[in-house]
Parts: sequence; structure tokens; C-alpha cells
Amino acid sequence: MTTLTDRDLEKAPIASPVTMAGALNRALADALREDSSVLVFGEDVGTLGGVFRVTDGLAATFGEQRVFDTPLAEAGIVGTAIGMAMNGLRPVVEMQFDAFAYPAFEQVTSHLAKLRNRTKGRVALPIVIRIPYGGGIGGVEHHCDSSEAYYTHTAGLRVVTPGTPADAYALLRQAIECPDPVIFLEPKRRYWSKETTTLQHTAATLDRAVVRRPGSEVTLISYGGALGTALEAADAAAEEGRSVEVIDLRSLSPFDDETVAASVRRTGRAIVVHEASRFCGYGAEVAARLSEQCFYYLEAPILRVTGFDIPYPPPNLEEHHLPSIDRILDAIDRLQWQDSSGTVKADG
Amino acid sequence: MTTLTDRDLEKAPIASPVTMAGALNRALADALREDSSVLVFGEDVGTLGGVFRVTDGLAATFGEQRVFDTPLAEAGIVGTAIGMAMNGLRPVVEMQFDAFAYPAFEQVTSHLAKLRNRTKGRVALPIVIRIPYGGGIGGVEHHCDSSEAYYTHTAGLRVVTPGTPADAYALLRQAIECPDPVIFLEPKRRYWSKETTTLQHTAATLDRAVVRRPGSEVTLISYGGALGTALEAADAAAEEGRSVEVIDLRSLSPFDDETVAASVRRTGRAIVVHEASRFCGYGAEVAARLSEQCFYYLEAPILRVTGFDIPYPPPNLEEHHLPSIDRILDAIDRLQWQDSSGTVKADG
Amino acid sequence: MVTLAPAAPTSTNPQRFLPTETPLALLDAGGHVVADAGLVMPSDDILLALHRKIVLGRRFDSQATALTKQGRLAVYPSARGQEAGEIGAVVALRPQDWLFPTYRDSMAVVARGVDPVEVLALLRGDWHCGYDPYGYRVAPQCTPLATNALHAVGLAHAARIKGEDTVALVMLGDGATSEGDTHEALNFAAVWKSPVVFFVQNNGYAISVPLSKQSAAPSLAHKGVGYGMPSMLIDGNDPAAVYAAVAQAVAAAAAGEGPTLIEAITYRIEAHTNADDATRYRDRGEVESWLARDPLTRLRQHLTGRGLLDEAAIAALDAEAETEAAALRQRMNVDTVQDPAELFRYVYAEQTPALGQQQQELARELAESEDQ
Amino acid sequence: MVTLAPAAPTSTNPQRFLPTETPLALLDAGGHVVADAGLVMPSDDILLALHRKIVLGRRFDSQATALTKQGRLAVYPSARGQEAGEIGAVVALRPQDWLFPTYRDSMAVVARGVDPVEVLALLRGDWHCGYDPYGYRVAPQCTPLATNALHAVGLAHAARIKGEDTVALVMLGDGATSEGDTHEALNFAAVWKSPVVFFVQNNGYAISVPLSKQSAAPSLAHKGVGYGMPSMLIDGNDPAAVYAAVAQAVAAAAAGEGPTLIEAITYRIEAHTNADDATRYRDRGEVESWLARDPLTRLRQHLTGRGLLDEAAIAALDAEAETEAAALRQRMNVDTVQDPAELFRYVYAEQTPALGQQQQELARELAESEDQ
Ligand SMILES: Cc1ncc(C[n+]2csc(CCOP(=O)(O)OP(=O)(O)O)c2C)c(N)n1
Ligand SMILES: Cc1ncc(C[n+]2csc(CCOP(=O)(O)OP(=O)(O)O)c2C)c(N)n1
Ligand SMILES: [Mg+2]
Ligand SMILES: [Mg+2]
Repeated sequence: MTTLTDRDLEKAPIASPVTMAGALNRALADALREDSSVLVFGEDVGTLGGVFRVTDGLAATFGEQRVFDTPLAEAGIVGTAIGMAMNGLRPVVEMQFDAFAYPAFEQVTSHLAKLRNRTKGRVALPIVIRIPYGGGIGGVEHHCDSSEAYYTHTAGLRVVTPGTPADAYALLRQAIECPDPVIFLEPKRRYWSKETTTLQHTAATLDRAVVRRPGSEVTLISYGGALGTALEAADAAAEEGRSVEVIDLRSLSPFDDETVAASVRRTGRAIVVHEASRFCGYGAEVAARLSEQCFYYLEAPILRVTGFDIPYPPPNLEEHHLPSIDRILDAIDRLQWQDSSGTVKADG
Repeated sequence: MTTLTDRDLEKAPIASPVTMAGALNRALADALREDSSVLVFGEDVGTLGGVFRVTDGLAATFGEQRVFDTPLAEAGIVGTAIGMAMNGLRPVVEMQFDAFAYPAFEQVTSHLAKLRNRTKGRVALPIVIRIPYGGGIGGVEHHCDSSEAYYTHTAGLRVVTPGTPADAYALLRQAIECPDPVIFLEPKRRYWSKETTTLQHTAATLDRAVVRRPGSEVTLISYGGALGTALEAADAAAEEGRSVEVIDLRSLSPFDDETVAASVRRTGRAIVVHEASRFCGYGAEVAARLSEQCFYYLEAPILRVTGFDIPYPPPNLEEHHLPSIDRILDAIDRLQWQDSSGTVKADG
Repeated sequence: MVTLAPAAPTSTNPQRFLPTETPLALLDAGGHVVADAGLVMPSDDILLALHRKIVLGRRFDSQATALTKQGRLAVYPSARGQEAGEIGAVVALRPQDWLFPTYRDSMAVVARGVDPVEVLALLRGDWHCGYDPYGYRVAPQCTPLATNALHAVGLAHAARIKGEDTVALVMLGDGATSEGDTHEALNFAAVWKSPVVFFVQNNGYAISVPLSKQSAAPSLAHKGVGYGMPSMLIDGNDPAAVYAAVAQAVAAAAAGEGPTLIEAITYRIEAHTNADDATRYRDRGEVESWLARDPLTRLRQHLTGRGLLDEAAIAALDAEAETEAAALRQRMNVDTVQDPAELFRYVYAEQTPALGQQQQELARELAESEDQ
Repeated sequence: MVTLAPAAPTSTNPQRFLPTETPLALLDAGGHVVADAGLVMPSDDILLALHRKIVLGRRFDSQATALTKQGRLAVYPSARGQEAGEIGAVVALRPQDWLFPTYRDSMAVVARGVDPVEVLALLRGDWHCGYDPYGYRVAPQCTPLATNALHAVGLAHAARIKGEDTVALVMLGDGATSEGDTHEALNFAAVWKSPVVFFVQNNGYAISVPLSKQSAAPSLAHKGVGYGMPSMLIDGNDPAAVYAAVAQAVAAAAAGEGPTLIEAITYRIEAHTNADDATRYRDRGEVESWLARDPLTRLRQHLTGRGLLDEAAIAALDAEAETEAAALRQRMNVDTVQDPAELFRYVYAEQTPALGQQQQELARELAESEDQ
């Protein structure tokens, strides 16, 4: 079904400033153009172009058959996407906000994740569910959930979240081409952060983490909305003479053990940083598996800097909930550093 | 609203054999009798007495106003329970099987868990959602999910699972009296296991773990359906001269750090045993928090013996998925035991 | 306690559940009384009360929109144009009844008597719900669409079980009717014969999505028959009709006749929220045509025509509305300070040790950062 | 590709969406032709095909129940008594159409041509779905209620987008109509005018819960008008009526007229599954009264009455059914061995390293335990 047009030729690799929302929009446009089996649908994604404008202009360019608004029903969106994929299409659907994907939970968990396995590989569901997620934008309740752990615990789903515009483009392109269902979590507070880059289909690899910043003494493992904070914390730590490596997981499921474990074995110290609540949050898996894989290399317990175990706070209190640079620096300080006299500095 | 009848006096504390299903039935009956605000409803819980007969006879005894069948809609059941609780009742609702609670996920996550917090404590939701969960009964797909991690990651919910008939009774009584919403997970493969015991309201404490079997060299941390396997494994290990402590968590959220960390600090080795898939499963939290809390006491990494990261298998393959005695014993062997010469025995 | 046998399905006369084919109205766009309206005209006192609350409600609404421009509110979804529905439905409720509003229905919540500053706590970003639901019998404004419909049914069913004379009214948008929860709520209510009024404000859009992409039904009120529930289709810009329909449904519910589905045809004059750009999906002309059907103008013309209202009374009322708006502005123009400890206080009835620890961690952090 | 504008809502004549008040039938309980049935009587060939497939289907069904007693099946939900629906609907489908069955509909899946042993893989516990959905255009039998309705709509909508002449028929129970997914599916299909047939077998119970606790509607088919969808209420024990109604709905869908909702009134003669005890919630008398409305007897009386069928033909057919049942018994009477490696093979298109490792762990374990 792939039909290349000469508009592809326009994509000269000249670096230019692009936002994550813009990169995602480009990824959708390019996928729609290159593969006529790709469809984009959901609530307000057609005429309006999505409440975050990620689908801006797509309905006008590709027509109402390919980019369209559905009735307001999330189970309906995911359930019909499943049927469409069974019939050879590649739906890319949007859930308007994190908490509004919950009505689709049964369709995601009991069907989307399982149909390939159920049919011994006969029925593939190449579906991408795009979910703007996380906080940091002053949104009211139900608009700021970090819901990744619900999906990562569900076997059969891939869960991906980009941290930069370039990755957003490459990962979304690959997610759309992927024969597995992909939960594509878009950190909404990064939608408008710009990067000067060339958008390339091949730049990132769907299930591989990336070292965003090399370092030798501590590994910060992060993703999505918290990644920027982790990078800033690493910069701040560097000023205090601490060499911090920052890993952007990108693929939350499957987990890239190779890249991450290698880093943690090298540094001997690790902190997971994410916005979601701590208890049974994604960081628990990261800490548990690395504690097991890197047990003999660890100088200190793996710490988690995360949101608290509370419902997402109202806008005027969210700054306290979100992992901050200071909170990450504090955690780094608690990693059992020895001073020259050999005594442990932190109160641990 | 509490009305005690003289039938209470009949409850003489004479130990007698009781199944977990029977204990749960008694708990419901006693709660209905003692508190006229308690209601029991769901699919087939009335006339039929539930597909597992946990509500057997309750409709006949307490009438259709208090014990009744609803239309077949799980969001409807939880959503109306929320409204009833807002109006002073104490609904105890049943989701027929684990995977059939997913349609209610939005009501559970966005309302049940959050309404107290949303209203600064003004609106309490003393609701119990009973969910028969887990495998081991030869059930077909969607009837065997271990879905605890979805709930334990959700702040505002209590998540409880009994391992024995006596606990089933006491925990359900307390769950019904608890002012917080409680997800009450019933390990369906333990429904018919008998215990000779007296059912007492006060025996277990809703948020405390219990040491089911004392030991000094390894701590097995388990709950629900896998608990029995963990206990059998401990017995088998004892025959090989290994002293294994077994903790029954009972309350998955909140987590009883005190009891568990004390044990792990004492033994220096721990294994979490559960049926659910490993990746981002409940055991991840247990391993992560204990690795942090007990870092300096650990002789070996905390291991997880769990289901694989796959959809629940068909009946004829489920034995391979479920944690077995052998798999637990294997894990114990991998816990970096030193032989007398001081070298590590395991292949680690 | 009453006996609660589920309603037996009846195969007799499904027509009685059907709405009319055109919306019922008591007052036409010019404020003239419609003949044979099929609804009971409210008393003059009620009409005057509706007028008064609409004036105050509209002023509240425009003040709230203005507060977003001053950065005092994070966001505000205006109900301008929908005043007949917002006010008419609330005025028809009795004190013992409950209201289950959505994010759109701040005006209705204010009309029910909740302090506007408490109402706006949500949109100011201070807390998720700023008022005591029990104080006003108003549930927290609900964002996850259609979920509140089930809460209303549950509360009403509990009232019946307890023998209380309470009706629950739930507000829904046209978009929300597509959600599974709406279906389940209608069905539970019909089977249980719960005292519930489902009040759907069909304002033509769900954000940008027009009704034609939401439903192919003759009307949303035609859903009622599929549950065995009487349904009404009304002119949602006619305050008298809204009041009359809701009052009738409340009375039926209170009399044990079960739930009613009401679809009120109306229009959202402003964008979905101040953050939305409605020009992307609808013409100015469409908005103009609905301005000509303004609920306040209509009611005012009727009342002045009948001599129940004069320029002086209107001027006095407008002045009162301005005073209230000014007071609101002033009260909203202070910087509020939220105590971060509140984050940990209401998650459970009793704080868990882990939450206590997290609260302390945060307190320590804040103390440290103050030290610096 | 065709243009897919959503159907404009029409306010004209909602009556055309309503079902009849009594179920349409072509043959009465005695097998006599009903006058002015409002349905087209199928050809004699079709009637004979229905008869044949019902005999074979019923024998398959009773064989499957017998296999549970022998421990060869974990569980089996019988469709005995519902043969008119199970078979009539499937025979009305064209080869290019799709069937979306539930756990109850093994008989329908077999009638569609799927090898019964492959069908029973699920209930034997070998694998979740034993057949290739694409080989037969039959989706896996669906357990989570009503979820399959959305899949059917999606598949049908995709067919329209691709310009394929494919209709999707989804089977639902009366209980499943209460789920939100049914509502969403009906609505999406109506708005999109998707070529879907919603075939609801109202067998009076959802496990133990009778229809009166499930719905207060005049009929479940009365839900159609609330979506702008034509609806039919039919006698679900009349194979001719089921065939005629479904064939008509399939033809309409194929002609671009959109979806139809069909409610077929029938009865489940056996318990919910072999594990269920139906005496707990219904009288033997009720079952007896439905036995008197048996779909096979009815069709057979009609065919023999018209001389289209005689004792010899019936005996031959019964013998054929016995042979098939014996073959099935034999094929099911072997112990199957599942390869545990399969558990890890189909979770993702390409196995992840972590799953590869888990597969190896299990293999090592199994090898060790064999060693012992
Ligand atoms: C379950 C859910 N899905 C999506 C949203 C996002 N959302 C908020 S308002 C809205 C449109 C609602 O339209 P309608 O029900 O007609 O109400 P109106 O805004 O017109 O009053 C949407 C899609 C939500 N709040 N909840
Ligand atoms: C979402 C969901 N909830 C609950 C169940 C458990 N369950 C299986 S069959 C059944 C009754 C279904 O009744 P109906 O739809 O009338 O179909 P029938 O069994 O009569 O064919 C129930 C409650 C389920 N399979 N899926
Ligand atoms: Mg609307
Ligand atoms: Mg049924």
C-alpha cells in the first residue's frame, strides 16, 4: 500500500528548529503520505487539528476518509481501531488526555494487547495509540496522569515515550510501521520545546534507550516529561564536580537492559526519575531489575525520584509533586559518597 | 445504622473447618446483619449466589433491596456504587472475574480512588470491590488475570488479598468497615481450600502483613494465590536444611514496610513470589523498596519468582506459568550462598 | 425501606416513551407564548426568578472568562447562550434534590447557591473541588465525561432505599451521550426506576465535533425508548420550557415513576473554553443565528411585554449583577497560598505511614529551600 | 475509495427505525406459514440447508456437552434451543462477510465451516483461539462481553474505506446489550453508516439474571431508533425468520444503507454452561414451555408438511450427524500436548530479548525436571 510521492523529495536534511508537536505532526503527515493504509482518528483530531494541534492540517491534506473525528467514546475508538487493523489498516488514534484513555482500558488490555497471541500470530494489530500524558502544564485533574505503568505491566503492548522532537518524529514513524500495538505517550509539557534538528525516520530505534549525556559517577534513568529535568540536574551536578550520565529510556516496554545495565555497572549508582507516583510506578521495575542485574556493582541503593503517592495535584501545587532539580541533586547526595577519609557523607 | 441481632450470639468461637468461599460468605452475612447500610450487588450475586457461590443465600436472607443483581455493566456497578456511597450506604460489589473489572477502570481510577481527596475529605467512599482474581483453576482467557498492580499503582485505593479463610473473613469485615475504597482481591484458586479455624472479626489487621512461617535465612514475600506455593516451598527447603521465613502481605497497598523490612534485614535474602507477570508487576515495588530500605543487609539481590511476561496461558499450559515449588527452590539456590570454604555456590 | 422490584418490561405502547419530533417550547424566540406547548407555563414568580438568575449567571460567566484573561483562572469553559438550561434546570430542583454538574456547569452550580469563589477553586487551580457537596447537594463538577450520570443514579437509588424523597439531576452534553457510561446510567436508572433526571444540553458541539458526527439519531431524546424511559425534546433556549420540563420530570421521579431523559437544544456562544479557537470549526454566521435566539432576550421580552418587568427593574438587576461581579473580581484578585501538606492529607481517611514520610520529605525540602 | 461523509441526522420519521411490537415470524410453532409476516420466505433450498445445519449443529452441541462430562473440555456453553439464531444468521452471510461470535456461538462458528476441533481448542484449554480467523472470516470467539461489537464495526468500516463488499455480523446476548461497548458500537456504526448487522439473541437470561433485571425497554430492538438505526424484532426460534431478517440486513448493509439491529427472541435450553446450575434461578416449567417452541421441530414440520423432507431423509441426516459426532469424539479423545515454547512466541511480532530469556529459563527447568 506504500505510495511515495515526490513530496518525499522535499525532505532535505537541513536542520531547522522544530517543536515536539511539530515533529509529531510531520511524522503523521509523512506516514499518511507514504502508506495509504494509515488512518488518523479520534476526538477533535480532524477539523480542529487536535487540542494540542498535533494533527493540525492533516484532515485538509489527506481528506476525511483518512483523518477524521469520531463520536466521543474512547472504548469505541480503540475497539473500532482493532477491527480496522484486522482488516489491513494501520490506525493511529488519539486519546485526548491520559485519564480519558481509561474508558478504553478493557479494549487495550483484553484485546489490543492479546489478539496476536490469542491467534498464534495470525492476527496482527499494528495500531498506535497516541496519549498526551503527564503534568507540568497547569492542567486540572484528570488531565495530568502519568499512566505508563498501567500499560507497561500489560504484556503484548509496546510502550514508547519520546523526550525530544527528533525522537518524537523517528519513534512515531517506527511505531506506525511496527506490527505490534504501540502505546505512544507524548509528554505534553514538552510539546512546545524546540530543538534544531533534521527529522529523520531512522534516527532512533524503537526499543533502544539512549545515553543523552555521558557521565561516570551516577546514572540518571529517565524519560518523557521528566527527562529535561534530569538533564538540567546533571548539568547542575556537573558544576559541583559530579559526573552524571543521563539515559533516556524512550522504550518503556520492552526495556533496554543492555544499554541501561552497562551504564549502571560502570557508574555503580543509579536514580530513576519520573513524574508518575512512586508506588508500583515504572521506576519500581527499573530499580528492581537493575538491583538484580547490577547487584555487585552497586555502591548505593537505586533511588527513585518520582511524584508522590497521591492523586495528581491541582495546578497551584503541582510544582511540589514533580521531580525537581533540587530533589534529584538531593538524591544524588544520598548515594553514599565517601569523602577522602573514607567515611560516608550522606545520612542515608 | 448498626443493628445487632441475637444471631450474633450464635457466633461461638468454636474452631471448625471452613473454606475461603465460606468464610467470605459469612463475612458478608455478618456485615449485612450488623450494618443496615451495607449492600451487596453485582452480576449473578442475587438469586444465583455468585458464580463462585460467595454470596450464596444472602439474597434469600436479606432480601432483594440489600442483595441484588444489576444489569450487566461493570462501569455501571462501580459508578452507581459511588453514588450510593455518597448517599451514606456501604456497597460491597462483585466483579465476576478479574478481566471483567476492566470496563470499570475509569470509574475506579478517576473517581473511586480520588473523590475523598478531591473534596478534601468531605466525601468518603466506603466501597468494597470484590474481585475473584488469578489463575490455577484451568480457566480460559480473561478469567485468570492477576490485576493487582493496576490497582496498587492508583493512589487512594486500598488493595487487600487474603491468603487463608480466617484472614478472608477478618479482612473482608474490616474492608467493609473501612472508610476508604478497598479493592478486595480473592484468590479464586484458594476458594475451596479449607482451614479449621474460628472466624473472628479482629484476627487480622487490614494493613498489616503477617509472618506465616518463621525462618532465619531467606524471606519469601508472597500473597493471595501464590502464598500456598511459597509455604510449600519453604517446607521443602526446610527438608534441605534451609530456614525460610514466609510473609503473607495481605495488604498490597498500603505496604507494611515495618514487618517486611524487619524480616529481610534479619535474613539478608528475599524473594517475592506472585502469579502476576513480572514486568512492572507488584513484585517490582517490593524488590525496589526493600533493596533501598535493606541495602546494607542484603547478601544477594532480591529475586522475583512470578508469572512470565505473557498473556495468561491457556489451561493446558498454565502450570508452566505459575510459580512452582521448584522454581522457588531454584531461586533460593541462586541467593549467593557461601559454602564453608567461603566461595559462592550459585552460578549467579 | 420501600420494596424495590425492578420494573417489569412492558411491551405496551412504546410510543409513550418517545419525545415529540420538534422541541417543546413555551416561549418563542420573540418571547411570545406558544400555543398548546405540551408543558405547563411556570408561575410569574418563577419566571421572574429565572430572569434574575439568568442575568446574574450570565454576568458571573462573563466575569469568569475575564478572569482567565487576567491570569486569575487557568481555564474557563463558558456556558454563555446556555443560560436557560443552566438556570432553568437548577431552579426546578427542590432543596432536597441533588445536582451532578459537569465542568461546563459552573453557572448552574452558582445558581444552586454555591459561593462562586468556591466554585472557581477548581479552575483557579487551588483544589479539585472547592465546595462541600453535602452543603449544597451538588456533586463536584465532573470532567471525565458521562461518569457523573452513574453517580447520580447511585445516589438516587440509595435515596429510594433509604426512603428519602430525593431526586438527582445529572447534566450532560451532547458529546457525553456517546460514552458507554451514559448508556449504562440510563439503563440502570430505567431498570431500577430510580428518581433521576438526565438533562442533556445539546449545544451542537463536543469541542469541535458537530452533532452530525456524534449521532445519527432523529434526536438524542429518542434514546429513551431503548431503555423504557420517557423522554422529552425541548427548546433549550427557552427558560420557561426548561423549567417546566425539569419540574415535571422531578415531580414524576419523586412520585416513584422513575427517570426521565430530557434533551434541550441549545448553543454554546463562546468557544469550548477560553483556550479554544472556535473559528477553526464553525462560522460566525452560525453563532449569529443563535444570538438571535438568546434565552435572556426571549424571557425579558415576555416579561416586559406582560408588564412584569420594567426598565428600572432591569437596571437595578444589572447593577446588582455588576456589584456581584466586582465582588467576585476582588475576591479572585488575591494570590491564594495552598498548603502543600494538603496534598497528603485526604488520600486516605487516615494518613498512611508512607504518605506521612513523603509529606515530611517535602516539608524538609521546602524548609531547606527557604533557608537558602 | 468511497467518500465517507457521516450520515446527517434526520428528524424525519423516526418511526421507520422502530421494530414491530411483536416479533416477526415466518413459521409459527407448529411450522405453519405466518400470513403477512413482513419478511421474505427463504427458498426451499435455503430451508433445507437450514434444517440440515441445525441437525448437525445441535448434534455438535450435545457432543460438546458430553465431552465436558468426559473431562475432554474444561467447560462448554451450550446453545441448545438457539439453533435458529446460530444457524440462520450464519447461513444468511455471504462468503466475503465476517462473523464476530461470542463464547456461546460455537455452533455458529462450526456452521460457518470452521473445523469443530479447531473451534473447541479454546474450551479444551489448548489455546485461546484454535482457528485462523482469516481462513473463515470468523473472529476469535469473544469472552469480554460486547467488546466484539466494536471490532465488527471497525472491520466493516475498513471494508468500506477499502471499497470491499464486506458485511460484518456480530452476535450478542441480551445481557451484553447492557455494556457500554454495545452502545458505542451501535453509535459508531450508525454515524459511519457501517455495513454491520447487530444480531442480539435474547435468550431471556444473562447467566442467572432475567431480562427484567437487564432492561425495562419495550424490546431491545427499540434501542435502534436512539442511534438512527433500523431495527427488527423477530422470533428467534424461527429459522426462516432469522435467515430472512439477517439476509435483508446484510443486503441493506451491502447496498450502503448502513447497519441494522436485530433482536431475536429465543431461549437457552441448557444451563449457562455445564458448570452452571440453572435450577437455582428458573423453573423447569419455563424450560418445558420453550421446548414446545423448538426451532428444529418447527422447521421440520414445515418441510415434511410440504413434502420437502421425509423420514428417510431425516434418518440419513441423523446418521450423518452421528458420524460427525463420532469423528469429533474420536479426535477429541486424544491427549494433546502443547509446546510451552508457544507461550513466548506470539506476544510480539519479534520475540523480545527478555521473553527469549524467560523461554530459556522455562526450557532449562523442564529439562532439569525430566532429568530427575
Ligand atoms: C472521558 C472523556 N473523554 C474526553 C474528554 C475531553 N473533553 C472534554 S470536554 C469534551 C467535549 C464534550 O462535549 P459535550 O459533551 O457536548 O459537552 P460540552 O462541552 O459541549 O458542554 C471532551 C472531548 C473528557 N473530559 N472525558
Ligand atoms: C465484560 C464481561 N463481564 C462479565 C462477564 C461474565 N459473563 C460471561 S457470560 C455472562 C452472561 C452473558 O449473558 P448474555 O449476554 O445474555 O449472553 P448468553 O450467555 O445468554 O448467551 C457473564 C456475566 C464477561 N464475560 N464479560
Ligand atoms: Mg456539546
Ligand atoms: Mg442471554
